[in-house]
Amino acid sequence: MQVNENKEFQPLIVAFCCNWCSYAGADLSGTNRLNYPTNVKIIRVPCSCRVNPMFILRAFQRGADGVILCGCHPGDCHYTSGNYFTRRRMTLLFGMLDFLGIERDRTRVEWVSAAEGAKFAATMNEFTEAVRKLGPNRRLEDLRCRKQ
Amino acid sequence: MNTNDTLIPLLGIVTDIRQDTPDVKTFRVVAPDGGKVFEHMPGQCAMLSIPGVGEGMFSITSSPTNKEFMEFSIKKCGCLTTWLHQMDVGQMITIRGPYGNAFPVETELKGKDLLFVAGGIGLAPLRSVINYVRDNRSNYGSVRIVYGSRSKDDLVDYEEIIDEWMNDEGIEVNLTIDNPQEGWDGHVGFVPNYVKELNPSTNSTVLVCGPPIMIKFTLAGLKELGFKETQVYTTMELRMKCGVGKCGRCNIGNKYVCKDGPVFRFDELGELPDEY
Amino acid sequence: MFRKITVEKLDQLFQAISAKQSLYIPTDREDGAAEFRKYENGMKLSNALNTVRSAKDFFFPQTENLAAFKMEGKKIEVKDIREECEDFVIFGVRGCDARSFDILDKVYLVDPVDSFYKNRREHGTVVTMACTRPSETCFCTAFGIDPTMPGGDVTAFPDGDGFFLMANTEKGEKLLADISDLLEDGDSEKLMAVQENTRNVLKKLPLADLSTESFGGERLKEIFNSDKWAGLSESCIGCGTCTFVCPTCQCYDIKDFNTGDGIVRFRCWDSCMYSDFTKMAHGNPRISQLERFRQRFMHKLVYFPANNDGEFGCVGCGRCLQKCPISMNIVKVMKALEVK
Amino acid sequence: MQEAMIKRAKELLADGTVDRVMGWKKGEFAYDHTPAVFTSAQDLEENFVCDELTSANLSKYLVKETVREGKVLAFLKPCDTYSFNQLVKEHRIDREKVYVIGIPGGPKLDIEKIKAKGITGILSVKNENYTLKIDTIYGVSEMPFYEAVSGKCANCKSKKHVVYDELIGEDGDVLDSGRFEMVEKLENMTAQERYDFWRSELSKCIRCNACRNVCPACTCEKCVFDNPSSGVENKAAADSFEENMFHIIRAFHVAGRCTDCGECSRVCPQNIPLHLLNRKFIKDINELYGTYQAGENTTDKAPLNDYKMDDCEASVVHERGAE
Repeated sequence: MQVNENKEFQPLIVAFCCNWCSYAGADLSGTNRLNYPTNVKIIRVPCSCRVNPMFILRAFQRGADGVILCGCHPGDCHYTSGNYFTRRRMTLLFGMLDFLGIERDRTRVEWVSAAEGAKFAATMNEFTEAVRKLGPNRRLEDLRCRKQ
Repeated sequence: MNTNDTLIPLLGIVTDIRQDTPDVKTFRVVAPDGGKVFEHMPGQCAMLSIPGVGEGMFSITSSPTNKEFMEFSIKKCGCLTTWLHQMDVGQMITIRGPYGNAFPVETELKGKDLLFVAGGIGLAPLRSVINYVRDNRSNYGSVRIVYGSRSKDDLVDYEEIIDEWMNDEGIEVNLTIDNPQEGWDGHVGFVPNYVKELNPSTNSTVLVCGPPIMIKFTLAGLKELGFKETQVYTTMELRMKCGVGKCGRCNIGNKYVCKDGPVFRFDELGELPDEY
Repeated sequence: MFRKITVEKLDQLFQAISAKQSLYIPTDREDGAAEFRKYENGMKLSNALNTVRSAKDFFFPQTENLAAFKMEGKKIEVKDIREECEDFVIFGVRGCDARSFDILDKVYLVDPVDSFYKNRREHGTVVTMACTRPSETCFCTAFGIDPTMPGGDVTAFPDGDGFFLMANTEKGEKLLADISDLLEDGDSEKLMAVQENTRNVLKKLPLADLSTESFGGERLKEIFNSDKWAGLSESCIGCGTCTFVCPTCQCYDIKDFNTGDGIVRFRCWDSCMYSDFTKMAHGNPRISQLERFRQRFMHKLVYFPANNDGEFGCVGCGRCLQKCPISMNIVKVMKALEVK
Repeated sequence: MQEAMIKRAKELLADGTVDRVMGWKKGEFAYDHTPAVFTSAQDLEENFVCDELTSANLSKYLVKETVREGKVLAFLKPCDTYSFNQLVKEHRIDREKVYVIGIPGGPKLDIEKIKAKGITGILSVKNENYTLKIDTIYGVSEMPFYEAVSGKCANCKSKKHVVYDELIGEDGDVLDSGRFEMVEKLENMTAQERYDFWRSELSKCIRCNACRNVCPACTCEKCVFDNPSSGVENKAAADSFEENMFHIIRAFHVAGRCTDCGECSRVCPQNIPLHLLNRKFIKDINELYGTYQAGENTTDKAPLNDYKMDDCEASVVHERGAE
């Protein structure tokens, strides 16, 4: 395999998607043949509220350059109120990451319904580009996990 | 660069796995290029590990007289042992050792009548001694083995006991189980009581291993029969990490189980604090 | 020969040493505490009596890789990933910390030798610093340490406007030979006066009369079974502060880390004060904080001397006295368990 | 003050109202007081101490004490009463088993701040009209009282006792503490500056767990960082990531429950300003979800156990402060 020295930086994006809305939204964007970057790796969770702050941090530890959390729109949660708790939790967590000087554009919460395949693809495109601009995650990485 | 630090393990391949009881399996381990990974004496232990899962100290169940392989009888208990129970033949493991002292088979035990008392998985460390004694039969006096378990199915190495030990001349094997069971016509009852019933000669040297509560009552029973603490040996187990007396967690008083033990004579243990 | 470096030439001395090998000196942090740092031009030697973290870090770092494993199917490959250790100098080690190396040696250099520790020990040159202003928390004299004669490869004796340097070992002589042109003859009378003064202060310290006579291997069971432990340990919060600032605490844990590309096995400091220190799959011999607390002090005051010809596992540096969140420490334990 | 406390404690012990007294015990020096349980009048007379150096928060000990038989008397400073209330709210303390005597709070002194002035060999510390007279083996030193005030008292949030059975001394008021000033200062820095600030602070961490173990809000039976099955267990920070991880999660797990008692920073052997992390959460909660003071009462719903339909979106983080 040829190694291209000037290869453009390919960020690794981890997307936590709730089973009921956002994962279905991702599915829909696929069946609609909409493009979103292959950099995005989806982890399906039962509810956005399942995502513990440690999941986000560990994604960064294991090499993610950006982490996005997708759930049902407020009011539409399959479990009634899960995403409301997610919203408070993540607002505080992202505020803390920002406070520690971790680039704020590496994290995001987005509400994507099962019908919003286009929104899913657009969000992922936009987020991947934003992270690409930031370059590799260096402030919240574990050196032991860096790929040689 | 010095690469032979004892903390850096060697490799072994599991060539055979035998299901002894519902929760005990015996693993046969050889070096990658055949033969044993290292030599040991009966009672010594080795650190087995699956990297990423854990590392643990296990007594070597096979006798040093076995020149082809080592065996470990392991009870499913925690994270590492559960993993070991799920693996298949051919799996590599890391192994380092041998660690600890050994039963004094070449010194104090020589020429003596021996009484082995084991409960459950406690047979594992004693099996090494028993087979060592069988292979050097002329060096020792009479041999009696008292072994008990919860049920017939929980007797470790049952086949070896029946087929080999019981057929040996000059070896008396007494088995017992805790509760009556269909298909069992042997003795029923707890090991300490059985030992008292059997009333062994106080000339013998005793080697005990089993659950702490069994050891405690067996020792009390032996004392009633007239045994002295200096005649009774046991082998201990505590949390270990390094295996060489440096990581500081397996101590009973000032003795490290991994280095000064695991074999202790009861008069030695008596001088140590009761923290095990 | 007894030669002196003046304060003005101290920077030159540090530069000369650091040109050849890594040099670590205690220096003040912004928060006022001192710590050993790798010397860079312009760095100032701290006046503090001691650093928060002890000097044991140099020989027994908090984390250290042991080996790496590559797992492939049923196969395992072991790799030694040890980093080559370079020569280094630690400047300004106090007498207490210098003695702590002897204690660590008795653990790590006895058979089977810990090659990781030995490697670092061989590459390190220790320049000790005689004390002139001991603190109320100091009690090294109780363990037979003379802080005015701290030992090490080279000893530096401050006399107010410089340091007399004396080599104690071959390694030390080599270090001094390299910097001999920076040294000059000094008036040793002033030094004698400084030393005399320090010795007088040592006698006046509040802990000067602390006695170790009640401890050692002989009273093992008696001390272990003392009813004082419950009261002493009742407010211990079970953190590891005392063990991690202690220059002689040497317990460690071995852990595996999955990097996603293989397993790295490393060891890290562990504390007997932690609840999982002795936890096994089927139980724990030290279930309450009382037992864990007792273990730490029994180890230093009874078990260690029992195994090492009466030498105690404490050097009286006073760090635990200063840093324990609830101010429970070895001095209080010793005074409570003392046989009067 | 100390005399009145000993007197009252003896009375309550004598009349059987309480079986034990939770307080502080004199140490070897003028400053090393240890939290302790007293059971006899004699012990109280000989060893009980309460002065400017008894800054330890006793409320967490009551978790353990109230599991035992009988009733315990606890002397609580205003800030400690908040922690106490929070623990009652979380059902970690049985309120019925504690007799709370509110005592006036600080300002307490931090002996390390005295030592940082180069004052060593301390034999006694006396406060004379807000000048500290420090007797040492090297002679007497003086310093202004307020330069030695403990960090946790420097921005005192309240002199009011939120819970007590009786008071010794007078109750105070909730103060305008200005306690978020440092957080604001950091928020106004650039991301790079903040990153550098926290890297230099958190890299000092020796993972002794003192901040966690002393914290009255950290009362889990088994901490996630001690649990091998959690996947994040670690004993030592083997990489800078683990330093960040531990401190973010430690602060996050007490967000909305932290009363800002300041014990974490007080006990840190490396003087890391850990309370700033907690205050950042408190400040964000106050600004985004309405002012909330943990431990103020035992009824209000905690902000992270609650939500509003019209809460702000997480993107609010992008709209605030300096990049």
